[in-house]
Amino acid sequence: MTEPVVDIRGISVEFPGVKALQEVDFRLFPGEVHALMGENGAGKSTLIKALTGVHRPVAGEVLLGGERVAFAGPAQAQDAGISTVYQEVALCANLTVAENILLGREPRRFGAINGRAMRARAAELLARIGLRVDPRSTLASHPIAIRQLVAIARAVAIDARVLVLDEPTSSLDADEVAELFRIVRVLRDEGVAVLFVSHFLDQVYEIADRMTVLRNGRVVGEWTTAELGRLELVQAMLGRELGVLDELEHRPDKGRAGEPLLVAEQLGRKGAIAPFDLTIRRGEVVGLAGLLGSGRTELARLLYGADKADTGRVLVDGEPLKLRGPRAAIEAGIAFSSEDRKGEGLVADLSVRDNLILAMQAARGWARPVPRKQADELVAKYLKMLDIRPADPDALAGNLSGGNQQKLLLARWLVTRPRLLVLDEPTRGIDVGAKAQIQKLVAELAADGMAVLFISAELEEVVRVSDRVVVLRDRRVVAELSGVDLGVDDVVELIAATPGAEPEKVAS
Amino acid sequence: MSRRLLWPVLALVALLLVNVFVTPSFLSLRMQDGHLFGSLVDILRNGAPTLLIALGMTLVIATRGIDLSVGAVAAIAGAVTCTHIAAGGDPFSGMAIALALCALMGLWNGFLVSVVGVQPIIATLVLMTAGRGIAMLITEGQIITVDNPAYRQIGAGFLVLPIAILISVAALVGVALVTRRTALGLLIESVGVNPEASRLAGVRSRTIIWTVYVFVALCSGVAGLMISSNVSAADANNAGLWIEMDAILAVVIGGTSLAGGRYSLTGTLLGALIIQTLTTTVYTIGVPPEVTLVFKAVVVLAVCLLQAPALSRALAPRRKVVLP
Amino acid sequence: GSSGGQSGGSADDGKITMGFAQVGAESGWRTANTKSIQEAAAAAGIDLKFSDAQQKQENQIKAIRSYIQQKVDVIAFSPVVETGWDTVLLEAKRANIPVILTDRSIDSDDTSLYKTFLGSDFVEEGRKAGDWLVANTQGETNVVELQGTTGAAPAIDRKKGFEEKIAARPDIKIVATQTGDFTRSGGKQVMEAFLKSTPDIDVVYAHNDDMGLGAIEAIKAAGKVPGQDIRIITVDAVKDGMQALANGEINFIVECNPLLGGQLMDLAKKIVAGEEVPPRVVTEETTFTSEQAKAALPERKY
Amino acid sequence: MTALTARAPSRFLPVIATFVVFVATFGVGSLRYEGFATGQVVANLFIDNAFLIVLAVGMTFVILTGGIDLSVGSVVALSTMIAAAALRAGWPAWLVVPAVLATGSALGLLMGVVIHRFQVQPFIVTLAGMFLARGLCFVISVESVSIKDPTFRALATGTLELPGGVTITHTVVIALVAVAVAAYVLHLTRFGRTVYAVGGSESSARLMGLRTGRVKVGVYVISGFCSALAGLLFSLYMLSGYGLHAVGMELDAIAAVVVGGSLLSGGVGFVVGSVAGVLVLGTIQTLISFQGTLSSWWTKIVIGVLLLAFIVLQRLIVRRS
Ligand SMILES: Nc1ncnc2c1ncn2[C@@H]1O[C@H](COP(=O)(O)OP(=O)(O)OP(=O)(O)O)[C@@H](O)[C@H]1O
Ligand SMILES: Nc1ncnc2c1ncn2[C@@H]1O[C@H](COP(=O)(O)OP(=O)(O)OP(=O)(O)O)[C@@H](O)[C@H]1O
Ligand SMILES: [Mg+2]
Ligand SMILES: [Mg+2]
Repeated sequence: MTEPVVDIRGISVEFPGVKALQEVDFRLFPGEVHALMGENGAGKSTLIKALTGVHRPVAGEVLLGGERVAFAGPAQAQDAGISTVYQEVALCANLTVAENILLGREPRRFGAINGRAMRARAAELLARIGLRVDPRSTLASHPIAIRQLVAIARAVAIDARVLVLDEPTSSLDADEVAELFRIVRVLRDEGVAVLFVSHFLDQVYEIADRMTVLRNGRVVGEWTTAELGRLELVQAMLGRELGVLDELEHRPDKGRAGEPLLVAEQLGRKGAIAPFDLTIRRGEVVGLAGLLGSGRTELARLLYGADKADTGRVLVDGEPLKLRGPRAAIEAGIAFSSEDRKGEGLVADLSVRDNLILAMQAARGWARPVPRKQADELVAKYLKMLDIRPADPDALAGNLSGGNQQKLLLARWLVTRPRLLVLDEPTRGIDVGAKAQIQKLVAELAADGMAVLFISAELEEVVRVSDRVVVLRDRRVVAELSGVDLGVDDVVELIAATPGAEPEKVAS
Repeated sequence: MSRRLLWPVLALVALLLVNVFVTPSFLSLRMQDGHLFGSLVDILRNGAPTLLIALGMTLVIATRGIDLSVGAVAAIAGAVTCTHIAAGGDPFSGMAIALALCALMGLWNGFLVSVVGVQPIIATLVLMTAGRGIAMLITEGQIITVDNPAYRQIGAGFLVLPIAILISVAALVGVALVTRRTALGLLIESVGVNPEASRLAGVRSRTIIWTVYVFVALCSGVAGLMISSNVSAADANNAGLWIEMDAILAVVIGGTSLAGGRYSLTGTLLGALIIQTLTTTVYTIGVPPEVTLVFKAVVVLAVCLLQAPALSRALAPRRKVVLP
Repeated sequence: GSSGGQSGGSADDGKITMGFAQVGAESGWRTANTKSIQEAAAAAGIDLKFSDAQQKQENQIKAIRSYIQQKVDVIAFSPVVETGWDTVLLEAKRANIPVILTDRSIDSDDTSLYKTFLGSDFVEEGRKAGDWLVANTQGETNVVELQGTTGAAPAIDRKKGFEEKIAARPDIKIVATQTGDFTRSGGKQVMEAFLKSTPDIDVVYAHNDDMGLGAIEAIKAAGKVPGQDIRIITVDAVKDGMQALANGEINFIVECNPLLGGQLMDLAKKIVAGEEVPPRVVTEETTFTSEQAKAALPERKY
Repeated sequence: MTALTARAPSRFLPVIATFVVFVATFGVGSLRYEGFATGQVVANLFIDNAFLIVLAVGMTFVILTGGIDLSVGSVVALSTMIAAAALRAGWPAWLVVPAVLATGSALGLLMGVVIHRFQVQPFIVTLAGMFLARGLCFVISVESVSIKDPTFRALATGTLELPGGVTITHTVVIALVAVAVAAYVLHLTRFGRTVYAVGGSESSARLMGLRTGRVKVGVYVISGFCSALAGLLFSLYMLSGYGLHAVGMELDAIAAVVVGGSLLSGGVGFVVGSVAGVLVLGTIQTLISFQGTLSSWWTKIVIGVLLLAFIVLQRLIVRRS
């Protein structure tokens, strides 16, 4: 093989109290897709940030094309030909889609930015990844998944030697992933070195040529994809075997639901979702399936009162519930974990402990604090149960790795013991082990009588955990599937039934 | 004490040392008529109103807000009480009326911010302007002088130490206890760091925002009483003029970010003391009035530079550099 | 209610319209000044347009501009500062509107910009204070000075006049000087600091009564007797100051008379009628000692 | 109006709302006061607020990045002082103007560097800048210094005749040019777009590889430059230099920017909005002076009430659509 384009040698990165990376070696060759694998908190994102000059390593060196580099910031890395999509979509929501794609390299005429050319160029780049949104719309008006695609569009817009993708597919559907992979392959064949991070093993095996596995900030090893089977990979990542998935397949009580807990009658909101009927029973897991922009998040937000409905009503236990806002929902025993963990979930500057008890505390009111002892017990219990790392209650939530943040959010709602738990993409960016754990947890909660509304971009997962799947298309409920024989193929068929479900509907 | 507060403490000590150097008797205290007498006591007493307002301001800033109307509210409190006393009223009922009025002002600010959704700086600018007019309306533009021994106590009285500083410190301790023993502090910070996430977590942000604006208005009211009682007169035009800047500065020197979130009450205490010590220093060491402002600028800049994370990193024994 | 009828002008009803641009209401003195003008205008049957500049020169300029636009018969104003009036006064001159300055003068080479200046002389006030001290002290005298707002004209002039007079006496020394911003609390705070940093203060010279009153509080708190242990000289002679003077806590006050409404209206009438007026009219001002204050106090209006 | 607001993208709404409210107030004023709705009154709004417009332009840049600049009022005062003192010392006008502009920019640069390099909150740094600039005024001279320079005088007194007999001053032209240049820079240069990006999310902008440091320092330089320019306009308006000029003007500038629809948290706002904000504040002043009978305290109360009416109306318009 040729010389590596990126050669990281013995790099170590430390944060106060955390050794995030220790003597990590990593090589990236031109014309290959190299997957960086590891559990949540293994240090993948940190390695990427060390490479692109966001974090300064305490030891080790980075060679780019054979030359030693020490970037002072992402700008320099970009100039040197490293184009990056960071894990927490780093875009400016106040700007338009076009601007976000071309910021810093806008087409100019006579020194002035040429707005028309910029929109045209952006539209072209968006089309290239199969996303048809209006380049003039502000990014804030789009859901996380679209933002993720915009970030990808931005990254592939430049002629880079190295393309770094940190969990670019965490909220994407199969179609978008396919589109992305098509582009990645083209780039790879042109000789670009691609660093790819994902917790979806299928995707990794589909696209990657080689893999490096990290565990607890250290390199476990480097393999070609062909060398390492899935089970060995998982074992390398976790340092142990994984067995929960099989158990889940045989959930004994699947489909054994109780009384209706929540009934939505003709609930709807203009421009968000058409009026729909929905019944969720105790002990039942209802999955929402649909394409990007089909209205799943919208539906969930209406049930929680995060947005106000224009039409219809919600009954809980047969009693009409006035959903004036999240608080009313919480009082009725409904909890909602948002898909946008950075914007709508985590309170980044507060500690893990505070984040964990926030919802519980909010429900009790300020005058009745959660006793310190109880808080500590809860924190200890859930940190252990969800394996949140570092298991330090005083760490700042914003400093956790992406997957651990997601687990923390889930824990926040679990401590409130809701009757209906609405989970919007709860497994986004979560590693294989933890994902299985969460799925199992959902099954257990349902067995205990909790109702769960489960949204995920990963169809298999929805089908696996749900008793019943509600299919959305074009911001409208189109079907409900239930039964023991519920299969992925049935759902896919429904989702893609008419051409009306094409992604372009997202941009209307 | 956290590392972050180390530099403000050092700055305060440095300022005091400068004074001692120029006036060796600066730190000396003596008992006189049953109370302590000395420059340090003056600093505490004169700093008490700023400290009190800064205390309320800390909570407002923690919710991502700001309150520019504190000076005007302080002026109103003094004006109402003095007018009441001058008209033959009893000082206590006068103060009660004044504080009730201040609470109303706080409710108003809170209403504009949390219900109407006006940006705090503009919402409170309304009352900053109109409030001073109201204070002058009450006093008809005159300085209302009162001679009431009971009223004098709150601003100029002593229980060994100045009553004003006892009130402010009691308020500080009270707030520290209430916010840390209850969940108020947590909820305030959470609203300040991420309002949307807090809303979705079920935090009553509206009530919380309302509470802090009422609280800062009450603080300003009491501070206004101190200011006017200290000179036994209500000066609607000048009482509390620019005190909002001092209060905000105290909060910021104390390490609380104007972007909301984490706050430090100890920091605010230090900030308020630094500001007052600086003012007293100017008088004591005889800085000519023409260069007073330049002197203040240099000190303020020095304090915040020393505190700056970038600089303390550079000064600290070599540690790794972490960019946020 | 003042809708309509804003066009003013003397043509219709023969009533004189005066536009008065006041500095602000920053002190009791100023409020008394405003009141005097308003009352005198009502008494003289002059239609007064009044605006308050909130201590900002630009607002005063705007107000004068709007008076020019509204075509008033005469404009009067108390300049915030001495400089920077030429442009707007030139506009007034072009519009043939006579201008009267009150309270303080302006710094302009072109004296045709205004008809007359009615007011006190701040330097003279400082001199009067200095004269009294020179006449009433022997031997080493340590003076501390409480200045007005840094940069404000009265502060500069009262300092200048005072220094001029004591210059002849090397035994009178200003040992400390600091601004108290013309306020009581400012005066008190500064005096507190002086009492601790400066030994043997004999005399306090305060640029206005309010700061003097603040200083009295500080002196009392230090266990000294104002008026005896430390003598106090102030300027203005507002009611509270006169009361303190009568009580012997202040020793001498130089009057700065805000009640120039009557004189102003007379001048305005004469000017509108086309009569000649002297370019400089000094308001009737005096000085007070404790005895004089006791006598004058019952009739004081402000 | 509804049609207008319905078609415009939502981010222009606050600006449009400000203009609508401004026009509405003007309508009310002209119904109430004779001679209010003349072209000259509108022109005077610009003449009397030319310096504030320039100041608000600079402040817009800073606020768009999520910062704040409290020093502007003092830098205006310092600029008038430097100009007046230098002219008195016999410097020619063509030398004074660049010297003043350079001083303002240098102060801005200094503050920007401290803010960026040492990560100190803009509030403290610019507050120190505020003290420093005003302090330097008094160091130069405690008294006010009048400007007798013929060039300055000619510029100050000269007027331009517009169609309809309305006259404006040169300062208005300078202010409007500043607005146009600022709008160009903000919307049509990379620097300008980066300003918005930094305000939207500084960390994202950094991760996107933008030169955030340059922009963060740059906006303070721009604000310093604008303050100095505003100071020059102010010295033309006043024909004097004085340490107590423009006290509290930073609040006017911030208020104008915020009333004009910018968010203090950054990333949202337009220069034209700030101009509208200045006009709103100017109209309030004009209304007060046309009323002509308000006592000092009622003046303050009415200013507050009018400001309140403005922002509440603006909120209502923005919310309704
Ligand atoms: N700014 C920071 N301050 C302190 N600790 C940090 C910071 N950033 C990351 N860490 C810690 O470094 C470790 C590695 O985090 P990193 O984000 O690299 O994990 P990751 O492998 O990307 O995980 P995930 O799959 O969940 O994204 C974690 O323990 C995390 O808590
Ligand atoms: N034309 C458009 N302009 C702006 N935003 C749009 C447009 N079309 C769709 N959206 C966004 O798409 C979202 C609707 O998709 P929603 O998030 O409800 O669907 P979803 O099925 O949950 O998608 P996801 O898989 O991303 O969670 C809305 O948040 C809306 O803001
Ligand atoms: Mg990661
Ligand atoms: Mg969604």
